[in-house]
This record gives sequence, C-alpha cells and structure tokens, in this order.
Amino acid sequence: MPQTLVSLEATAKVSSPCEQFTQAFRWMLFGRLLDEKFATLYRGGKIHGGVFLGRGQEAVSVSVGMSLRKGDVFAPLIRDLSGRLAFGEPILDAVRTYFGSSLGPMRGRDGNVHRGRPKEGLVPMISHLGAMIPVVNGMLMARRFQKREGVGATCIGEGGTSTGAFHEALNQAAVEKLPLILVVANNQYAYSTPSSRQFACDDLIDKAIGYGVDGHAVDGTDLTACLKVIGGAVENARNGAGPQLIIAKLLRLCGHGEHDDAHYIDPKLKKSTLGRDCLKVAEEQLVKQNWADSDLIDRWRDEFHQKIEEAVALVQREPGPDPFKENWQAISSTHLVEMHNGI
Amino acid sequence: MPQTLVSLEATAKVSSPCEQFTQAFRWMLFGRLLDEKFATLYRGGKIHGGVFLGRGQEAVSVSVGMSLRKGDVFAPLIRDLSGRLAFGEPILDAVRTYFGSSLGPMRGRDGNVHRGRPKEGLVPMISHLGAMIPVVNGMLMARRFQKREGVGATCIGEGGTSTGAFHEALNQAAVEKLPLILVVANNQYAYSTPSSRQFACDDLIDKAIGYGVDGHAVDGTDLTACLKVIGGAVENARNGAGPQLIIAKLLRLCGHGEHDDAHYIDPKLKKSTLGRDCLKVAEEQLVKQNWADSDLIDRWRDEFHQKIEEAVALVQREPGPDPFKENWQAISSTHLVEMHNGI
Amino acid sequence: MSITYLEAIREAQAKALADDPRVFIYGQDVGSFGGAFKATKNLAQEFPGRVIDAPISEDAMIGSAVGAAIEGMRPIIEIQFADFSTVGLNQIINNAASLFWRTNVSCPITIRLPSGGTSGSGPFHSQNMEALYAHYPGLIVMTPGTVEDAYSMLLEAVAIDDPVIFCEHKYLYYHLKAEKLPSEAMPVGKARIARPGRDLTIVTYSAMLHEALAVAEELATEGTEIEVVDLRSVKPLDTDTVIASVARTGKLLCVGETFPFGGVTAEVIARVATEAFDLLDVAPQRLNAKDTPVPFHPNLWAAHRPTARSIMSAVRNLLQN
Amino acid sequence: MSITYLEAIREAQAKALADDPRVFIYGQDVGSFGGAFKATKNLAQEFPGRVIDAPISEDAMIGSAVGAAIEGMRPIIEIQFADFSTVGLNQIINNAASLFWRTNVSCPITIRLPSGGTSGSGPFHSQNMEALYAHYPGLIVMTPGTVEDAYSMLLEAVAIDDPVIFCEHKYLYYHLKAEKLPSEAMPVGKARIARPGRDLTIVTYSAMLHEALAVAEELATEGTEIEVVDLRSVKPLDTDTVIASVARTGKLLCVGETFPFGGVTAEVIARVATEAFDLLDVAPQRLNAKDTPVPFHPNLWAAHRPTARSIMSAVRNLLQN
Ligand SMILES: Cc1ncc(C[n+]2csc(CCOP(=O)(O)OP(=O)(O)O)c2C)c(N)n1
Ligand SMILES: Cc1ncc(C[n+]2csc(CCOP(=O)(O)OP(=O)(O)O)c2C)c(N)n1
Ligand SMILES: [Mg+2]
Ligand SMILES: [Mg+2]
Repeated sequence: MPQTLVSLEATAKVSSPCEQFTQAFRWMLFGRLLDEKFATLYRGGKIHGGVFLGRGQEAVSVSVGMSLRKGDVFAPLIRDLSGRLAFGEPILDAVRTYFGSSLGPMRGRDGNVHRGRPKEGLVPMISHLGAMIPVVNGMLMARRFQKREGVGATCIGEGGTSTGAFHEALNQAAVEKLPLILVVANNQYAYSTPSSRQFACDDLIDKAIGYGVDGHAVDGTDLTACLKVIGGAVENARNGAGPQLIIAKLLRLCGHGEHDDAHYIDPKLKKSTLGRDCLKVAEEQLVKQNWADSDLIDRWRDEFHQKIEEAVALVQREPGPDPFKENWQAISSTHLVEMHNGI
Repeated sequence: MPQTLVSLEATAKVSSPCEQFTQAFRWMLFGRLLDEKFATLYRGGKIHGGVFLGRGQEAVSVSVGMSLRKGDVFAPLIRDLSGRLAFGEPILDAVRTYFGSSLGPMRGRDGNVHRGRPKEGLVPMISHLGAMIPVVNGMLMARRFQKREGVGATCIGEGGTSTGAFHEALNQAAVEKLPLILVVANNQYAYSTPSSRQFACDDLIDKAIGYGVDGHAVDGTDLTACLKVIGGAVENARNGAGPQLIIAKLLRLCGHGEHDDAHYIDPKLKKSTLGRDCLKVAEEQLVKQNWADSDLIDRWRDEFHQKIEEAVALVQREPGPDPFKENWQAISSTHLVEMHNGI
Repeated sequence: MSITYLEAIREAQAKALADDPRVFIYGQDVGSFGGAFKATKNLAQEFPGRVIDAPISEDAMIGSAVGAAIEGMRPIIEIQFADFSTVGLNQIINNAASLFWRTNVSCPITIRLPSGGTSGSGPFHSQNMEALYAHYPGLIVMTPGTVEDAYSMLLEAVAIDDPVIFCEHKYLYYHLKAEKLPSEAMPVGKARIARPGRDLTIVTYSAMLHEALAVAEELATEGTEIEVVDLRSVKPLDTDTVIASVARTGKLLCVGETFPFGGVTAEVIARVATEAFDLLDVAPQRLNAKDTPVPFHPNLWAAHRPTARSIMSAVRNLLQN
Repeated sequence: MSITYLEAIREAQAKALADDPRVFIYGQDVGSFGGAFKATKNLAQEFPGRVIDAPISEDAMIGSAVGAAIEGMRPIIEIQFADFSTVGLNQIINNAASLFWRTNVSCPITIRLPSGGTSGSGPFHSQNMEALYAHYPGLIVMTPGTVEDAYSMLLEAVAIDDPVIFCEHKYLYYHLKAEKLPSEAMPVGKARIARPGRDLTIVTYSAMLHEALAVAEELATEGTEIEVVDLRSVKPLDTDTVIASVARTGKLLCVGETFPFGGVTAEVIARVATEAFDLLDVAPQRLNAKDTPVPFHPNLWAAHRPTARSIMSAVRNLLQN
C-alpha cells in the first residue's frame, strides 16, 4: 500500500500553459474513466453502498488539486475524484475504499468518498455537509502557530451553502484571515432540489462581500478559466490575501448518486452552456491548440484504462476486513478503552 | 394575571410624527426605568440569575415593537424590554418572570428575559443565539397556509450573526419569501468580544445581498431614523417584499449583564456618536420640537416610576412556585407521561 | 396485495394530509421527487403546496416546524438520514422539547428519522438516535418495528400534541411486508408481546425485533419458548409490560442496535433491576452494537450490531444459568 | 492559601500552556476578558497569541479544533455553557469522535463544558451533557467532583491523545476549595472511594458527590456507614471499583444530577445488574433529576435535582429493605 500521496511533485512542476492544460486534462480524463468504472461496478452489484460521480465537475476539481502543493491541505467532497488524483491521491486509495479493502486507508471502516490521509493534508470527509470547512480552518490555524506555510482548499456544492456549518466556518476563516480556498460548485441541484429552492440571491458570488472575503466567479465547464481563476485564488491565499470564495457554475451531468436517474433535471439547462461537458470542451481545446491529437488522447485513455483495470483486479483479490482481527477500539488510548460486557 | 397583550391597540393607532415620536419616547423611557429597577433589585440581591439591560438600544427596540400590529409576531431578544412593552407585553409579565412568580407567564419555570406568550405572537426566547429566527419563519409559513396576514420581527446582536442558526434561518426566509424583519443591533460587542473578532465584512449590511433580501442600515441612536427605517422595513415586508434585514449601529451602554462592569469597552467608542444615549438624544429632540417640555417628561417619569413600584410591590408579595403542586410534566399528553420510579 | 414498511409510511402521510388540513411535510427533496427513500412519493402532486422542499438547513427546518406548530399547524419534518439530525438537535431538544413545559403551549411536530444500519452505509448513514432524544424531557420517541406500527404510529405521531421523534428503520423499508394496513392499533406507549413464551424474555424494538423473533422461532423447535416484547415506543417506555413478562419468565435479555453506553437497553435493565429485582432468576443481560462508529464494510457491519446469531448465543448463555 | 475548583481549572490551563507549546485555548471571551467564569483569567496576557477569542460559532470552533489536532496541536475549547454545546455536537460526535477509528490519526482535543445547575440559571444554562457524549463511541467524558481532580484531570485531558469532554460543574466553581493543588493524581478511568463504608454504596460524580458525602456524614452519626464512590470519569466508567464496593455493601444507590432516561445512572445500574447480580442483596436504586427542563425558580430547582435530602430518603428506603 502506498504510504504517501504520489503525484504532487510532478504536478507542482508543471509550468507552461500547454503542459499545465495537458496535465489537467489527463487528470480529468483519468478521473472520469475511474468514475465510470465505479459506476459499472455499481451496476454490476460489485460495490456496497453508494457511488457518487464528479461527471461534469472535473475541470473545477482538477484545478483545485493542481493548484495545491505538497504541504497544502485539501478536503475534497463527493464529486472530487479528479481533484484528488491531481492532488496526489493514489488510485488504489480510491478503489480500495470503494471496495472496503482492509489494505485501503480506511481499512473497510469507511467507504466510497469518505477517504483520505489526514497527516498528508488530504482530509477524509464526514457526510454532514459543511463540516469539513472548519477542520481545514483549524489545520491552517495550526500552521500559523507552528510557523509552517501552506494553504487549504475545500469544495462544496451550492446546496451545502445553506448549512450553518458553511456560514460559521467561512466567517471564522475571514475573522482569522486564513488562507482558505472555498470552492462552491453550483451544479444547479442539490440531489433533486433546484437552486431556486436553495437560495434567493442572484448569484452565490454575492455572498463574498458579506463575509469580507475575495470572491471569484468562474465558468466551471471551461478548464482554462478554472485553472486561471482557481489557480489565481490559491496564489492570492498563499500571498496573504485571506479566504477566497470561488463560485463555479456548471451542471451535474449525472444522478446525485448512481442510484438516481436524475430525471428531474431541467432539459433547458442540459442544452444551455452550463450543460456542456467540461471534458469534451477541454478535449476540443486541446486538439484545437494542437497540444494533442485524438490518437494521443486515445493512448492516454488506454493508459488510464489499463491502470484502472489493474487496480480493480488487484483490489478485488484483496481481503475485506476480518471482524475477528478488528480491535473494535474507537479511541487511541488503549488503556482507556472500555472492555466491559455491556460495552 | 392579564391574559393578553395589553397595549397593541393604542400603539397601532398612533399616526402623526409628534404622536408617534412621543409615544415611542414614552416606551423607551418606561423600558429604561424598568430596566434600571431590575438592576437595582439585582444589586440588592433580590433577583436570582442574570439581569440583562437594553440600555442604549431602546430606540431600535421600540421602533420594532411599535411597527408591529396585533396579529403580527415578535420574537425579542435579551435587550428588548422597551420593544416588548411597545408591542404590548404587560409590565407584570416582565416583573413576574424576573422574580419567578408562579402567576407570571413562565410560572417560575423560566426566568428573566425568557418570557412570552406564543399564542399571542410574543415568542419566548431560548438562550441559544439565532434559534428564534426559524421559529418566526415557521409562524409566518403557518400564516401562509392558513391565509392569515401578519409579519414577524425578531432581534439579534451582531455576535448572533456568527451562528449557523442565523444563516440557515435568514436563507430559509429568503427562499420562502417570508415577511420576516430581522433586526441586528450591532452594539460593537458580544459580551467582551469586539466586532473585529466577530466578522470581517466592512459592514454587516453587506450580508443582505448575499441572501437576496432587502437591507437597511440605520443609526440606532437616533429614534427618528429608527422609526422611519424599521417602520419602513416592516411596511415593505407587509407589502410582500420578502425578508428585511436591518442593521442598527450603536453601542451597548451597560455590561453584558449586570454582573459585568464592561471595563473592556473602548473609551473612543464611548465618545463617538455611536456612544450617544438614544434616550437622551430623543429627549433633546422632543424638547427641541416642542413636543414636550421637561416638566411633562418628569411627570411621565413619575407615572412610570409609580407603575413600576406598584408592579414590583405586587409581585414581591406573590407566591413563588410550589414544587409540591408542580406536576413535573414536560409534555402535554398526560396519558403519555412516564411516571416510573427511575423517571 | 402486499405493502412494505416504507409504503406504510407513505400511506400514513397521505392519510394525515387528506384528513387534516393542518398537516404539511417539509424536508429535503420531499416534494416532486418524493424523498430520498420515496416515503413522500406523489404526495406533492396529490397535495399541492403542502409537501415542501427544504434547503439543506436542518436547524432552520426544525425551528420553523416549532413555529408552525405554535400557530396551529402539524408539520412533519423528514430528515434525510437520522444521522443528520445532529445539526438540528438543538432545535429538537431545547426549543421543541421545552416549549410546552415553559409556556403551556403544546408543540405538535413529527420528526421522521430514517434510522439504522444497512449494509454499506457506513458511519454517517446508519445511526440510531433514540438514546439522545429519549434522554431529553419533552419528547416522545417512537421506534416501530412492524409495517402496521409504522403506519398507525405515524398517524398517532401526527395526532399527538407533543413533539414526536419517529425513528423509522431503513433496513425494514423494503424487507418488511404486510398483507394490508391496519384499521385498528394498540395505543402508543404500550409494548406488544410479539411472541409469547415462558422461558426467557427478550425486550427489543425496531429492526432488532426481527432478529429476536428469528431466534425465538429457532429455539421453539428445541422446545424453548422465548417471549419477545416489542417496545414500539422507547419513550414512553412500557415498563409494566416488560416487568409482567419478566414475572413470567424470570430471565431478561434486552437487545438494541445502537451504541452500548446508556440508551434504551441500559434504561430497560435499570428499570427492571430497580423495580422488579425479585422477579429476576438470573442476572439480566443486554446486547448492543459495539462501541465504535458503524462500519462500512459488510463483514464489519455484520459483526458490529447484534444479529440473530449473537442474540442466540446470549440467550443460550442466559438459559444455562 | 486555599484554591477553588475554578482556580484549579485556571491553573491547570496555565500549566498546560506553559509546559506544552502545542496547547492553545479557543472560546468566546476567553482572551483578555478571561472567560465568562474567569477560568482563563490572565492567560491571554501570560501566553500571548495562544488564548484566542472565538466568534459565536460552536460548530466552527470545534471543527477547527479537530483540524488543529490533526496538525499536531492540543486545543482546549471552552464552550461558554455546556448547554450551548448542542450546536457543536455534530462536530464532537461525528467528526472528532470518529477520526481515530476511521483514519488511525488521533484527535487530542479537550472540550471544556461548564455544566450543571446553579440556582436561577434556568433551562438553558444548567444542563449536564454527559449522557449524550458518553453514548457516542470515540470520546472520553470526565466529570471531576473535587478541586484536585479538576486540576489533575484537566491536565490529563490535554495530555490524552483522544477527544475529551471535560464536564466541569459550575456549582462547584466557587463552593469548593482545597488547601493546595495536587502533585500526584489517580489515573483517569479509575473511580475513587470518596468515603469508605460497609452498609450501602452510593455511586455518583461531580456536584452530586458532595450531596452524597453530606448524607454519609449524617448517617455516620447514627452508626450507618455509607461507601461513596466518585466515578471521576463516566467514560471510561470504572465498573470494577463499583462492583467491588457493591461486593462489600450489597446495596447500591446511583445518583446523577441530570435527566432520568438513559445516561450514566442507568448505565451503572445496568452494569451492576448484568455483571454483579449476585452481589446485590436488594434491588439497586437510582436517583436523577426530574424529567422536565431545569427550572429557573430556586424552589423548583431545589426539587428538580437530587439533594442531600432526597438522597437521604432514598438511602433510608434502601436500608430498610
Ligand atoms: C447536513 C446534511 N444534510 C443532508 C445531507 C444529505 N445530502 C447529501 S448530498 C445532498 C445534496 C447536496 O447538494 P449540493 O451541496 O448542491 O452538492 P452536489 O451533490 O450537487 O454536488 C444532501 C441533501 C447531508 N449530507 N448533510
Ligand atoms: C449558541 C450560543 N453560544 C453562546 C452563547 C452565550 N452568549 C450569550 S449572549 C452572548 C453575546 C451576544 O452578543 P451579541 O449577539 O452581539 O448580542 P448583545 O449581547 O451584544 O446584545 C453570548 C456569547 C449563547 N447564548 N448561544
Ligand atoms: Mg449541487
Ligand atoms: Mg453585540
């Protein structure tokens, strides 16, 4: 099992627009293909519990993951597979957690999107929306105490902005002037609920001023824009400008989870520019700019397919957790664990 | 014990600027004097628990109470004695609740500022800041179902804007386009905590746009301005304009509670216009406009003193609750009350 | 025709909406979508304007239900998963639960909590919250374990003038079926002898009822007769029925699905021990989940909560005494 | 010199800050003001930058403590009143409490909850929250009842690698005094025989300890020797010491200050009944507050929670058996 995040170094060194865009596209593609694999496995009854895809949100997610460096903090949410990969999460972490392999970082104790490596800056989410934002704040406060550098980014949906947790944490970050990058993917729906039932401001970006933080709006279907705006916001935070709120507009191109056929999505939205598939848009740009041709992209696709199949094949042979070897110990202070009968 | 709010009728009929201002001033004065009585009783050890004053906030509070009509909802907070009186809360409700009289609306079960008459639109607060805002929302939603009219107002401090409850409820009101008037008294401190440690926006009014609600700023030391701005906002809500957020700036002219000497308050603030005493400012205006002279004001003072002394004398002779007559029943469904030993 | 536990919940809500204009439903995705579990399927269409999608704001949802109740409505709040009620807990235990006691104004709200473990749901979509809510004065906590109870108790929950926490078990949603909906019901607050027996009493509720019944059935083939008491509501808790059963059997096992410290099984054992000590032939026992979060992987999940197998072994131990 | 329970808490924090650069304090008004109860008096001045005023955002406060702990800090969070921890409860029970189990990364945070009833404080400034927190796996719940324990257990709380809910009792803040601070302490997780006796065991903790001791003292004048067990921490709960005491006395009364359903007294009775049934001569008993919110008026408050008087009457009843 890889003990550290793998690909941060590579990512951090990318510099030219071509290199950066190409690299970003590759992570998007990788994420998309891995998501699709999870969906297939889900339909085949191979995965317990839910499967949640980032389809349509890869440009945003990848831009977050790529803008971060080793030593930064990333607390992804359910649709951030691509961003995780770009940040350096090993593909095996993802596959193992979906299968509940005892070799994965969550050891079968938690599953699917609830994975991470806190000590390496990749924070595993709990389900309660908004709950991870203050955790990132605290990690950044710790760095300030410790005189260590680093910024922290986290993602949430527009539905999550209605939680008290979101509000308290963004306000806390503003008061403490923390280098927090809070990325809201406004994908128009929270499960089945349209934005009109979620908030009443014209645009979520209008919230920035009320918190006293920088606000950035971006077309979430456009990778170039995402890299620029999100990358810029991360730099601002790094340079001491305090919290950065980013609102990316796009459309969820899948069900809430793979159990959901998303029949409720307004067809007009699907046809609008919001409904564009960021991966296709990026692929077209890539080809148009002559940074890659369809042959090369096919080779990448094959490369990723192979990696994915290898990982899945490997993990499917791995043992699930053994309840008899499990110590059933919820605290680390072994001497304080209750071992009584009723307990 | 008066079974209903007493003075709403009177209030509602006030019309000319002179009448309105004079009436408002009288409620402010009444509230101030009653507050001072509670402070004296507290210092004399006659009151159990805390005493919280509205000193310096009477203009704002009274403007809320006076702008509401019978059938409206008011959920006051700790510094709203004047607004309560203007809304129609009998002075006896206040005195009885501070003393824990069994004849008061809370029957000694709850105390001091935790009083009200929910069925008459006066909602008794719980202590958790922000928690009353959604309750008002729900009362307004009910009216919509029932095709009944009415608006709902509630007050909070600038510290309370940092709670998740505040955020969720204001957003909820905006999504539901409820006739909620949310009055924030930014009195510069939350207990000892200055605003700089509470929020980072330039002005709390900047929050309105992010919720998609109307925002109104007002000088909380100026009764004329308060009556106009708060009254106007209430009318807007009544006319279907949805939630109204009002930010009144002023300074808390007392301790957080009477146990607190407020030594931490910045002397510069005290000397600034924020630090003006709204009651004095209003008295000066009253005299300047020739709406009253100091003789008349003294007579009012005597009138209120007498009412207060009478009420206190009456309540001090009233019985406290008798634990043996108490039914100790937390639910109204008597047949479902647990009467077992351990319970 | 057959009807599932989940359908019974839908039908109860349909009937409540049809019978009482004061009833409305408020929750995330409960409107035209019909709810995450489809417990409100078609209700928004059948009762226009009365089944309302909420933002992701549990505190505001429940707070507004308290307000609506003050004004004479009878809101039903659906929390998408019981686990998420933690962020609405303050409104439940401090606002809703204290209203009547403080003001003499009752607070008729029903909060539906899709509860309990299902395979692969993990630590944050599997919790049972009855211990937290039963601890607080001012609440009624229902834990129906049958299709019939899901239906009739939900109707009663809406009719009761106090705040009701309605813990409906997700594992039973599709697994449990009945022939038809009941037209009569036992009153709330009364436990049911789900299976009579003379040798040992198992007290339980909700999904664990069926694990207990499976054990009783198996042991019956060996001639051992287990009495299974279904609490139905954990607050009020029907101590009389429990004690009457212990009086018959002399042996008590209490089974709950959730975390071991405090909570319902401790309360049951404590009541029997303090009030009916002399009726016990041997030490009473209890069986709960393990004292860790609810695990994701099916292997771990199956070992974390009690099952027919672990109940069987506890029963055999007790019988040997 | 004499030192109060409250001063002991201040001193423990001063020592923790002085000894360990990873420690910081975060809470409303804890900075230059020194906290609503003055538990952090002068600490901001003595340890610049390490005692920080928080906005009124309990969820964010506790969430950020989890983050800081991940990065190696040892935050102490002061919640202004235990009652307000309800709005931070989700971060406590779902985020802090699950971190180690899910990720193998420990979460050393201390959450100080000024707890319990004082006259005139009413329903929302008097609560004891230990039942809610002890129910959830992953937390340690301390309930010191002496000045010495307030000091040494708070130091241990900060040193422990897991989230600790530190329930300090407001009634004891000024009422309780000791000669000096201890230099040694019993380990956390061990109960103390606060007073030895042979006739009956009272198990209790926190403020109720002193009500129980008063009863024991009075009865001693009649020749009846009550053994008083101070649990010190309710999770872990030192069942062995409790059972050993019951083995000596054969009679058990468990006293808690808070609401009756579930919670610590039910847990203690359930453990003794299930694990030491045969050591009991008579039915064990418990005494809790009444099942209503905590009342404001002193008359009601005094009748709501157990007192020396009601404990005395429960003890006499038990002794007559
Ligand atoms: C506090 C809380 N309430 C409810 C839920 C259940 N829930 C999970 S995802 C979801 C919708 C989220 O929508 P959004 O934030 O827009 O993110 P998206 O799924 O669109 O990416 C809901 C309601 C939750 N996880 N947390
Ligand atoms: C959720 C919550 N946390 C903490 C408190 C304790 N508390 C009571 S009043 C107060 C300060 C309130 O400040 P502000 O909102 O500005 O109102 P003000 O007292 O200035 O009128 C605090 C922290 C509380 N009541 N509720
Ligand atoms: Mg969304
Ligand atoms: Mg203030």
